[in-house]
Order: sequence, then structure tokens, then C-alpha cells
Amino acid sequence: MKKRIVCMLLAGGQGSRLGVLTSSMAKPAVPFGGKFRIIDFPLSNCVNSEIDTVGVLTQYRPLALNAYLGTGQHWDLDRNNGGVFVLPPYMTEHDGRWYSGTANAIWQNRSFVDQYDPDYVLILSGDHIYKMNYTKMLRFHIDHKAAATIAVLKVPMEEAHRFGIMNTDETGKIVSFEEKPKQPKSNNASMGIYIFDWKKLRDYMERDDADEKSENDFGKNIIPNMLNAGEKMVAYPFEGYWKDVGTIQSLWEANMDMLGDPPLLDLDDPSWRIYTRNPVMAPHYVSKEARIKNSLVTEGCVVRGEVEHTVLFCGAKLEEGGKVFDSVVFPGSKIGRNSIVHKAIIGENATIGDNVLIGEPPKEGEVIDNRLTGDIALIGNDVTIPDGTVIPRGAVVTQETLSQFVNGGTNA
Amino acid sequence: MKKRIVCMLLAGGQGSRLGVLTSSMAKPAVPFGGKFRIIDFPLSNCVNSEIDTVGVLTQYRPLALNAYLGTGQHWDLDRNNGGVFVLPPYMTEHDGRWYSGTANAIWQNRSFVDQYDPDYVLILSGDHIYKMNYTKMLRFHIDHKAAATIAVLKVPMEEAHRFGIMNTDETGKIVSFEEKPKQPKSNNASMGIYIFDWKKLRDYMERDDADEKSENDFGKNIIPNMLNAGEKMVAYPFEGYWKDVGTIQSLWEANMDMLGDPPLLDLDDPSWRIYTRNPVMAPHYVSKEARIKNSLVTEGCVVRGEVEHTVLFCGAKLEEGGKVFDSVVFPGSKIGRNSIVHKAIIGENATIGDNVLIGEPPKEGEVIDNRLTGDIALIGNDVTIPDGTVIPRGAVVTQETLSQFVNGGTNA
Amino acid sequence: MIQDAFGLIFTGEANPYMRDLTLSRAVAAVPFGGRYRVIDFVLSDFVNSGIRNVGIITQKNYHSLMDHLGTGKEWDLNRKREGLFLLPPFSTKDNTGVYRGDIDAYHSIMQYVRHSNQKYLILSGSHTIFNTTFEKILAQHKETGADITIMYNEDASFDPEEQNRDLRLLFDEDGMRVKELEWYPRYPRSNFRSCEIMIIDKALFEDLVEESYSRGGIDFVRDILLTHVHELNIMGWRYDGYVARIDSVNTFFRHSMELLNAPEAHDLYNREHPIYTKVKDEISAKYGEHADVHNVVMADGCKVDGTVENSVLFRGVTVERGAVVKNSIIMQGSKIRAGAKLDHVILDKGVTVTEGRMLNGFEGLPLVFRKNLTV
Amino acid sequence: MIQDAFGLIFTGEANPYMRDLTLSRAVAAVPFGGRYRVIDFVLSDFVNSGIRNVGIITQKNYHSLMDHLGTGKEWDLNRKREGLFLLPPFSTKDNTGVYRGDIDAYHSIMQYVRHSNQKYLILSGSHTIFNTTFEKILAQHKETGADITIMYNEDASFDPEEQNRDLRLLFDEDGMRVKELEWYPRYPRSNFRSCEIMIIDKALFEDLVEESYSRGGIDFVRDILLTHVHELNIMGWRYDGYVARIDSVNTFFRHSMELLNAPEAHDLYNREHPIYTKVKDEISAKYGEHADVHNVVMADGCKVDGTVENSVLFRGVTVERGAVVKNSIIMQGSKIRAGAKLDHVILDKGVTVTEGRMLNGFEGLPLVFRKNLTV
Repeated sequence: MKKRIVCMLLAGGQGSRLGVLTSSMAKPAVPFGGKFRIIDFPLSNCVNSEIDTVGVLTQYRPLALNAYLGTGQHWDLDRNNGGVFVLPPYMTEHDGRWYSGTANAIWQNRSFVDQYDPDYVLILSGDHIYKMNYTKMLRFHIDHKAAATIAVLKVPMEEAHRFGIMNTDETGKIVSFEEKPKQPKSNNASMGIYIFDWKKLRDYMERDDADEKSENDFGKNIIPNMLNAGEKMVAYPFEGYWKDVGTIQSLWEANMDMLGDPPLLDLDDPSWRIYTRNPVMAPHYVSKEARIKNSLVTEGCVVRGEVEHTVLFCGAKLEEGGKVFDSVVFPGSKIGRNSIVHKAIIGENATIGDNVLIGEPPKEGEVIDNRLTGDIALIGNDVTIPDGTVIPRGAVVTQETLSQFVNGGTNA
Repeated sequence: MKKRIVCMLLAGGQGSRLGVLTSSMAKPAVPFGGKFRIIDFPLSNCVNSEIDTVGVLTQYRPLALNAYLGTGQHWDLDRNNGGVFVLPPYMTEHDGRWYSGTANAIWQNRSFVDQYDPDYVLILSGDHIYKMNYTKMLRFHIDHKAAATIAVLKVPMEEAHRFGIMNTDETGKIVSFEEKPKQPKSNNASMGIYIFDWKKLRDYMERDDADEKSENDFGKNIIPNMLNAGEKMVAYPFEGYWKDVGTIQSLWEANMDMLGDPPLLDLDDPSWRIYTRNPVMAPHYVSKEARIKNSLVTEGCVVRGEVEHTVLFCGAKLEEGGKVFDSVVFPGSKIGRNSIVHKAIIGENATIGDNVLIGEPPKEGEVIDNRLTGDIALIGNDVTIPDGTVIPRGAVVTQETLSQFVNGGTNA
Repeated sequence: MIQDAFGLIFTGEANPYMRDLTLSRAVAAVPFGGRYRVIDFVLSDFVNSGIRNVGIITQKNYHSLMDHLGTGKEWDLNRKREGLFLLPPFSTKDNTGVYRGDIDAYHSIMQYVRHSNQKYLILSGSHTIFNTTFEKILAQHKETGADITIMYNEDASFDPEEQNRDLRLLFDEDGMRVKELEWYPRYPRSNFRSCEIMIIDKALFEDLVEESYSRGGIDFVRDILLTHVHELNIMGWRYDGYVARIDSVNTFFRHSMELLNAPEAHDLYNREHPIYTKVKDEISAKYGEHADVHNVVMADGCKVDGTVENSVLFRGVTVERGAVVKNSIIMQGSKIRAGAKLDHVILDKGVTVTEGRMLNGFEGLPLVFRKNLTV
Repeated sequence: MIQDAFGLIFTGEANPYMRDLTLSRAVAAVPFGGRYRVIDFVLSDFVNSGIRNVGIITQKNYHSLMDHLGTGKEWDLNRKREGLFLLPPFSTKDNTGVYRGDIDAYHSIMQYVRHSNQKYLILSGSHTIFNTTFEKILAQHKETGADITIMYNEDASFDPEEQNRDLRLLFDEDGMRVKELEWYPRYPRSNFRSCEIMIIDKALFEDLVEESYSRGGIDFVRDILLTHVHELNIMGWRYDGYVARIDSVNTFFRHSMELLNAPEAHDLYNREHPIYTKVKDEISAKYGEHADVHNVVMADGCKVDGTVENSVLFRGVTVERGAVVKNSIIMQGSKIRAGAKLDHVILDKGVTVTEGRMLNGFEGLPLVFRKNLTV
């Protein structure tokens, strides 16, 4: 049955920069903010914007994402007509190919979109934290009689070089587009949120698909091609909190942003609920000895130690004498007695033994590969850290790299 | 969360022998019996047997099947834990392959099954019409402490050579297995319904996957290997209606089987409902001039002509003076004024013009390729037959082959 | 699609003119058209208009309705936020469980109205059937700046014995502004009859209801509209499609027969705007060797081996060999045994007519047999 | 997983000993344990036992329960066949809408019992809380061939002022067959108390109820069990896990505090058998700069910047800076403003305690503040 607009969510790949945290799920399923997963944000934005048909494009572990999304009921997306569908790149008898780029992912799933014969298609990225009413953007798109509308955010001029920059005239029409320009002409950064007229986009994708030199990417190919062809493209100005959480550092920062008073993004907004798959767990328990400040604590947690400026996800446990500061502890992780965790992300179902120190200054001569993490210590999903281990700040600990810390570790 | 048993439904490929009818959907989505699609039968059997987790393995048009199944609510399979999932062969970063055989399809989706940590797995084919309580079969499997249980049906001895034949000892233990034997030793035909201990099956599939010479097929590889290894395998005797509808002739016959009084398979059984996605259509309308006998007529139909010994699916229309005998008319098809249809299958949304004759004896010298159809005329999905066309019995008419009939056609 | 309006359907009590058909159900729950209930039409109208927030005010005898509507799944109204709200009579201290009138009812569910996020309220009754969407009437309501816009059609039929919530509109010269209203008129001066659909700003609705309630007002039409017709800016919006008012057994019968004979009644089966109803998982209707069926609307699950003419058969009806059914309405699951003969008869659900039995009603006086009876 | 039994939960009316906590709700709907309602426990017990067909008999004041249970989605009981059945009091000719006793209620829903496909009926009350599954009691019931099997536990507590459906079992020598029953005993001779769970063959249940109903029987325990205790083969099945009986404000308070201090009460939060409840989409609890929280059970959505000790906080409670909450139970959405001090207090949902206010109850006499009050 016909829909006015269909959303295609680019849930992307394995998220190599978040690799350690995505061993069992795609990047959009990375936990966020105590109760949520990243994908809850674009999905909730859709539902709150009355968009009820969402295709989730993923190349990585579609089964796990399928299981997480289920019938879509948790996001109110269990619809008779429409709903949420995971769309992996599937094989056909003749061929099958890995999504070669963002535009190719949509192109390969054009028949999914065609089923609903929509006038418009909304393209989203799966790794941004924000609240946005896409219906307002659609109205803007319609009012401007645009072929494409791109949501933009004003960023500090000195950071503009890290973004795709949309240069517009005074009416909001995009006159040029530069990907990560060295000398940015403006500070309108693309948020990776596009509305297209579906027929028009379909044409451009078809031509793009035929072009062997193309990388089949929205930013690199489709948008420049449309601009060059003189299509009317407009920038939709967005104001408010928006964060790309594609790196360990930005993921940590965004979690810390939720601890402010008021938080930088209000997750507890009755007019704009963020939906998630609620775990079935008991209320959290705080023992006599515990001490908690400036933190988020979620159902299923048991806290017997000290927690400050930290996000504890559902089912996290902290034993007596343990201390956690400036950290993010993912669902189901356990931290043992008298262990101290400082500025770290602890992956899902990780087990930290007793008397472990995480986030310590490196010992003299110790060299830590912290290109991914800066000064944030990162413990991978399902990793078990033995009693007494010392993990320096910025270290990345996986089952594979664990041994280098265990052997050198001393009890503080 | 753990499940005792998980069902994997081999929905198969394009169904080349039913090709003309599967242009937009996989074989299991071929209509049957007025209101149903073939896949409704195994799915309803699962639900009625209290099996609530079903993976549907398909290589062909997973999107359309996904859209048909939706959240699973129509089959009561919209579960918080479990439900129905379409599993196409998906690409991974490293590789992706077309399901090379029935066993390979399961092997590629082992992580889907593992999510539920089941003791048993039920393997079904997607192109059989029958009602069966799999729970009884599971109890049989458990009681016999078998590694594998295969459902068998006694077929007439003279037809046994067309089936996989299970030779059993007096206790029901399978002693040997022959695929389509020329000299069958017994008439216990395999119905393509297996229950395995999941761990055991997983082992055999793993070894099979490593064997480069294997065709990765249950009948050809897994079952013979298990037998050779001395695993206890038992035959579960089934009595009742069971029909493979993988050919045009058997599909036509099975539809005709529903017209008997009583029908060979009672679809209207309150204790064993067959669920389907009910179309939202008005009751059917029968005009003053109409005449209907020995037929099934479904909601959305409009009948102004004569119908005898025929199955009309939802939304089929027959104009004044039209006559349909011994035929199967799929959803949304229209038959024009004074047209006569005899022993035919009319595909979905086909349009038969006025004064068309279908299923006539061939004219002198006319040669019809009826290898697929015998004496059944077959009109493909979405085909439009112009006024006055004559289609001989056994002919297969698609958009491509249509011209040969139109040019030679004369108005009766 | 309408985004800024929500719906409220008032389902009244049984209507005495409906005789045994409303013995254990509201008019809203009376079966109509072979597979529907009366309320399915207006509820589908809401859904097809894009409205996602609909409250249904129920009274005594609401179990049949509750069972039919369930969670609202069939209408895609089983939503986390909004969706379908069944508003049964509350038995609290304020309230004895039965409403004196609709103002009472509106007052008691005012919290639902206040909590609804939309600006406009589309107020509906539940005995009028039509298949349309409300985009145009809402657009007119906004353009004209009316206080209240009433959907009406032209309907010359009038029977003083069968009036049910009969509201007629008289316009001033421009033909749009309502200058007078007639409520159950003895001698109607207008053929423009309300279709039981009114659009009103939700804040104005709350004002009018609460003000009237506090002064003892009972009936929305009588105590609010009639009283304030000159102060309020009430407009009409004319609907020219097919409208069926289920006021009495006779009108029920006549409108059912129009499905067979009046082409304009096919509006109701418009494919563009499907009418949703509870799914029953019935199989196709089965015609036997001796079936002889002409001019009939028939739902799935029927088994017919006899003669059926000029009739409406609901789901799962059996007509055995040799039975003859003419000019009749046979509801769900009824069985006509061999040799029975029916003419101008309405069988409610689950009635069994025994072998050889003859049942004859007449034009203008169809016989009604109540639910689960064996005759 | 149990395939051959179905469940029937009788939710009674308000209990006077519960005071304001049951002002507008049944005991079954009383909030317990930080995020649950009393009924969630037994309903989850059914679901965790694999039972897919559960009827809930409601009485007056069932709206809160209806709202909580909704379509049964959270319990995965929103099924096409079977699932969750809310059985509200019918207002038909036979019945005035209020049950005189449970036999009345069982009689009026006997059609549901007859239509259920399972052989065994697990009958449950709704004021007893435990977390288990019913596989073992059902297996014993089948093995012993008992007519009725009653789940009981040993509970030495007794307060004649707070008895609520207090049924005690006395066994013969083998310790399993019930030889005598005590119903609201003044001087109890047994500490073996029924957990309000009984297994009975559905056909026997129908017989006993209909026979008793026809002779004017009102109460299942008094008019059936006590009358027939010598003829029926009644067995006991002993449960040794944690059991909380919500008989009165005092027991409610005591059992809530046991969640903090009695390790055996953690049975109720057993992860293997999760307790399902209505989802609210709350965010994580937020602790502020000045939070000082010890020995507390706290649900999601709370915002705490004050001192909280030995207390249970339900979802969405706010404790402002400088407020002190001790030995208290604070239900959903209540707000404790800056500087307020609470000790031995129960706040029902949505209570606001204004700035600086002091509220003190005592051990054995907690103060209860009713829903939506501002103090």
C-alpha cells in the first residue's frame, strides 16, 4: 500500500573504529545512555515523526539485529502495513554483492522501497545521537519544491574541516558542497540526513550504478551529480544536540553529555520518547556501603561500591570496595571487589575480577596503542580480566590482547 | 532465550517447474485452496503444534516473502521471544554464497538456531500441503531416543519409485534409505520432514560442509552419513492427506482435491486452523445471471457467469456469459464476457479479455509444449490475453509466449 | 492524511426500533453487509483518513463490541502511544455506571480528550454508515473558521416511527452556515440530515460540555447545539456518497437489500478505502452440486447446497440441499437445514432453522429471529 | 513447560486492611517491589510455566488492572487463540454486575472454562506473591491422582486483625493428604497456609461449582472445600521459597522492607524466571551531585539528589536536594521536594510532598498517603 515517505536507515558495517564493542552486533546496536542502543534514536525519531516504514540496511550480523528489532513492537513499528525490516545484502541466483557504498545499499533494495510507492524517501545514518522531527524537514522539502533536502548543523568554524560542508545562498539553496574542505567557506555541516524525491533519486542511483568509476556514495557521487545537473537542493537548518558516535572518544563523550544537569540531550522527554527494547529486570539495588553521585544507574544493576560520573547499563554489578569514575559500563558487566575503574568503557558482559586497576597512568617505558581511544581504556565485550590485573589508560583489551596486560600486571 | 525446538523451513528457490506462477514471489507463496498460500500450511502446523520460532530459508525474493509474513501476526507468530524470520543467504565481508543445498542453507544459518539454544530442530519443506502435529512426532523422537526422526507416508507400491524410500525394521528403526529406487523394497516414502537433535545435526553439517564433494543435501548427504555412522534414526508413520505441490499438475490436482464432498483435506477444521494473511475485501457477489456449482468462491470475487468445479481466489472476477470449468483462478484475475476457460490455472492478476477460449483442443497441426503442464492450460501472473484469443489445452502463456497465440487466434 | 485531529465515537445503548437485533449488543455492534459490524465503517473512515487516535465511548452491553474490536489490531490501532481507546462506563463514586446522556459520557472521559495531542476533534455517532475520508470536511472546517462543522447528506426518507438521533440542518442563504436545527422533528422542514459527524476544536468542545454539564445538560444536540445555534458558527459539509442509517429493523433490512440492488450502495465496498473488520480465518465459500445462487452477497466460510436469492449471507452460514432462502439476511454461523424455506427473514447469529421449516416475513415487515435460537 | 493446564486468577475487591492503597484498585493492582503490581508475580509464574491460556476474573475497580495488563503483550499473552482473557463482571439480566462471592464469579465465566482446551485448571488468588513455576505441583497432582492439590508454605505469622483469605491445612499422618481445613481461624492449629494456588481437574471444578451454585453456595473455600473436605481427595504441595502475603498495609510494608534486608526475598527477583510487567520506557535512574543513597531498591526513571535509606522507590520518583527519605515506600511518579523529611511512610502514586514537610510514621504503623495527594 502506498506510503508518502519511507525511511532507509544506513546501519552500516562492523564499525571498525568501535570494533571491540561490535563483536556480536552491528554498530547501531552499541549501547548508549544507560538504557538505549544507538539505533533506538533514528527509529524513535521516525516513529515520533509518524514515519512507520523503515528499512534497516546492514551488512554485518543481520540476524542479531533482526533478533533485537523483533516484530518492531518496542518502537511501535509492528504495523499491518509497513514496519521495520532488516535488509542485508542478499545473494540472488545470478549475483550478490556487498554494499559497495551508501547509495548502492539503497539501490540494491530499491524493490523494497518500490513496494510502498512512496513520494519521498528519508535516508538516515545509524550512528548519530539526536532528536529530530523529520516531518518538519519533509514540510520544508515540500515547501521548497526541492529535489533533495539535506539537514545541516552549524558547527564551530574551526571544526568545519572535519565535515561535509554545504554552501548555500540566502534562500537556503545549496550552491556547492565540499567534503572535509581545508578552507571551509561556511560552517553548515551535513548531518547525513537526506530527503529525496524517490523517483528522482531512483534515476540518479540508476545512472550512478551504471558508472563503473563511481564509489556509489551519497556524499561523493549522488549529491555532487545532482548539484551538477542543476537539481534544486536545499539545506534544512537543525538546531540542538547532535553527535556522531562513530569513535570511542565521541561515544564516551556523548555518554558523559547525558550526565550534566540538565543533560545536553533530554532523554526523558514525554513529547519525544526514545523507545528501546526494555530488558526484563528487577529495579536496581544499592547496598548500605554504596556511594553514587552524578551517575545514571539502570534496572538490574547491583551497586555495592562507589560510582561517580558514570553510566551503568542494565544488569551491571559493582562489588564492595570497587570504584568507578568517569566511565561507561555496558549491560551485564561485572566489576569485582576493590577494583578501580577510571575513564573507561567496559564492553557488554565483560567480567572485571577483584583488585583490578583500569585507566592507570602507564608505567615507565610502557607503550600503549591508543590511536583509537586517546586516554579512554576500553575493555571488549565478553572479556574476563583476572584478579589483580592493571590496565593502563588508553589501552584496548580484547581476548587477544589480554595476555600482555595480565603478565605485566601487579597488584596495586 | 532457550527453546526446546526451533523450526527451519526450506522455502526453496524460484520453483522452476512452477516458474510462470512465481514471477513475483517464491514458490511457498503460490496461492492454494481459495484463500491460502502454500507456506501457510507448514507455518500453521508449527503454531498449532506450539512451535513458535521459525526460520524461513529462501534464496528468492526474500523481500516479497518478508512483506507477506510481516510481523508474523497473522499466524500468531509475533512473539516477544521467537517468531518468524526470513533468512536469505546474506553476504558477509569475506564471502557470501548461494545456498548450495538444503543442508548448507541450515548450516549458513546455524547462528540463528544457536540463538535459541534448542535441543531439537525441525526441518520442513515449503511445498507440501498437509496437516500434521509436529509435537506428536517430537514425542515419538524423544520416546525412541533417536538422533533423527523422519516422517514417512505409505504410498502405493507402484509409485514408490518416485520418492525417497525409508526401509525400516519392525521397531521403526531405519535400516536403509534409497532415493527414488527402481526396485523399492518398501513403500515408506519420506515426506521431507525431519527432527534432529540439534547438537548432533550441527556436527554432521560441519563435517559435511568441510567435504568438498558433498552436495550439502539432507537426502543425499546428511541422512546417508548419519545412517552409515550408525546413528539411531527412526521413521515416524504419518497417515492422512499429504501432497507435494511442486508441479503444475500436482498443484492443480491438490486444488481439485479441496472440491470433493467432503474434501480430501478439511481446511475448515476448528481444532487445526490454517492461518493466512486475510485480504481486506468485501464479501463476494453473485449476480442474477450467475450459476455456481461444486466450487470454492472467496471474498472480493464478483461472479456474473458460470462456474463449475473451480477454485476462485480472492478478488477474481467473471463477467457475464463467461464460463469456467475445472480450473483454478488466482487472486485478482479477471475473465471477460463470453470467455470460456476449461482445465486451466490462471495466474495472479491476469486479465482474460472477452470471447477468449482457454483449454481448447489444439487445432490440426498445432504443436504445444506441454511438458510442464500435461493437459492443463497455464496463464502466467499479470498476463493480459486480448479479446478473442484461443489458447489450446496444455499451453503455457507468458508475456513472452503470448504473441504466438494472439496471431493465430480466431474468435469462436 | 490527517495529522491534527482525533476521533471520538459515541456508541449508544440498544435502540428499541432495532428489536431483537440489539438484545445483547449496541447498534454499533450489529452485523452489517456480510462481514462487518456497523461500527467498522466509521472506524475505517477514521483510519483511512490517517487518524491514529480514536476513543470509543461504550455503555452497558459493550462486551460484544469489546470482543469485536479487541486490541484494535485489524485497524492498525494497537499502538504504544495513541491508537484505540475503549472508554467503558466507569463505576466510581461519581457515577453509577450508566450515562444519562452523551454529555455525561463526554464529561467522564474529558481526561482522554485533554490528553489527546491533536487540535481538532471529530465526533461521531455509531448508527450511520458511509465510506469516505475526512480530509475535505476538515479542510473546509479550517478554511471557514467554523466553530462546528456537521457532515450531512440529502435524504428524503422519513418515518416518525423510526427516528433515531434524527438531526436536520436548515441553512441560511449561502447554503453553508446553519441557521436552524431540527431534532427529532415531527414535521421536518429539511431533508439535509446530519451524518453523525461533527468537527469541533477540542478546546471549544471541552468548554461547551463542561459548561453544559455543570448546568445539568444531558444531550449534546439538545442542550448544546440547539441552545447555542445562533451564537455558534455552525457550518454544514455536504456528502454526496451513499449513506445508510441503521435506525430500525426496517432500515437495516432496506439498506442490506440495497447492497444487492442499488449500485450506489457499492460505495461501501470501495477498494480504495477498505473497510477493516475482525479477521476470522474462514475458508472460501463452498458451493455444492445442488447450489442455485443468484443476486447474493456472501462472505467466506459459507457452505451452500440449496437455493439462495436476493440475500446477504454472513460468514460461516450453511444452506443445506433443498433449502430455499429468499430476500433474507442470514448472520454468522446460522444453519438452514434441508428443505427449510425462508422469505423476508433476518436470522441473527447462530440461528438454526430445522428441516422443512417455513418462515415468511413480508415487505416492510421482515421477521427477526434472535441469536442462537433453534426454530 | 506445561501444556495441559490453564490458569484462572480471581482478583477480589479492595481489602479494608489495605486502607487507601486499594481506594481505587484491587489488591492485584497494588504496586509492589519497585516496578511491579501484585498480580505480575503470579501471572509471570503462569507464563514461566509455559501456560498460554489465563483468565483473570475482575470485579469493580478493575480499570487500573485493565490498564496495567492491556493486551497481555508484555507477558506474550496477546495471542490469536488463547492468551490473556479479562473477564469483567457482566451486566446481563442474570446478574447485577457485582459478584456475591467467587462461586458466583466462577459460575458466570464457566463458558470460558468449558471452552479451554486444557484438562487441568490452576486456580489462583491475587494477594500472594512468589516466584516459581507450576511443573512440580502439577506433576505431583497427576501422580497422586488427587482431586485437588493446594500449594502451601509454612508461615508462623498470625494477626487476627489482618486475616485475608486465610486458609490453613491440617494433614493426616502421611503429611500430604489434607484431613482438615481452617478458614479464617481465630486460634490457628496449623502454620501451613495456602498460597492461593489450587490445581483441579476442570471437569471436577465445573461439577463442584455448578452444584454448589445451584444450592446457593457463595464462597469456594467455605461452601465447597470445607463442606467436602472428607469426601474429596485434597493434597498439599509444599513450597519452600519466599512467599509474601499482601493482607494489610502492615504486611505490605514488611514484605517491601524484606526486599532490602531478607536475602530470601531475592527469590522474587530470580533472573531465571523473570517477572514481566507493563513497560514504561523510562530512562535510567539519575543520581545528582548531592545524592546519598544506601540500602535501596530503585526503579528506572528516578531522579535523586537527596538522601534515601532503607527504602523502595518506584519508577519516576523525584527526591530533591536536601530531602531525606528513610524506611519508606515511594510509588510511581511521587515527588519529594527539597528539604522534606519522610520516615516510615508509604506514598501512593503521584503524591507530592512539599518543601520542608516532615512526615513520620512508626514501626508497625506506616503512614499511607493516597494517590495524587499534595502534602
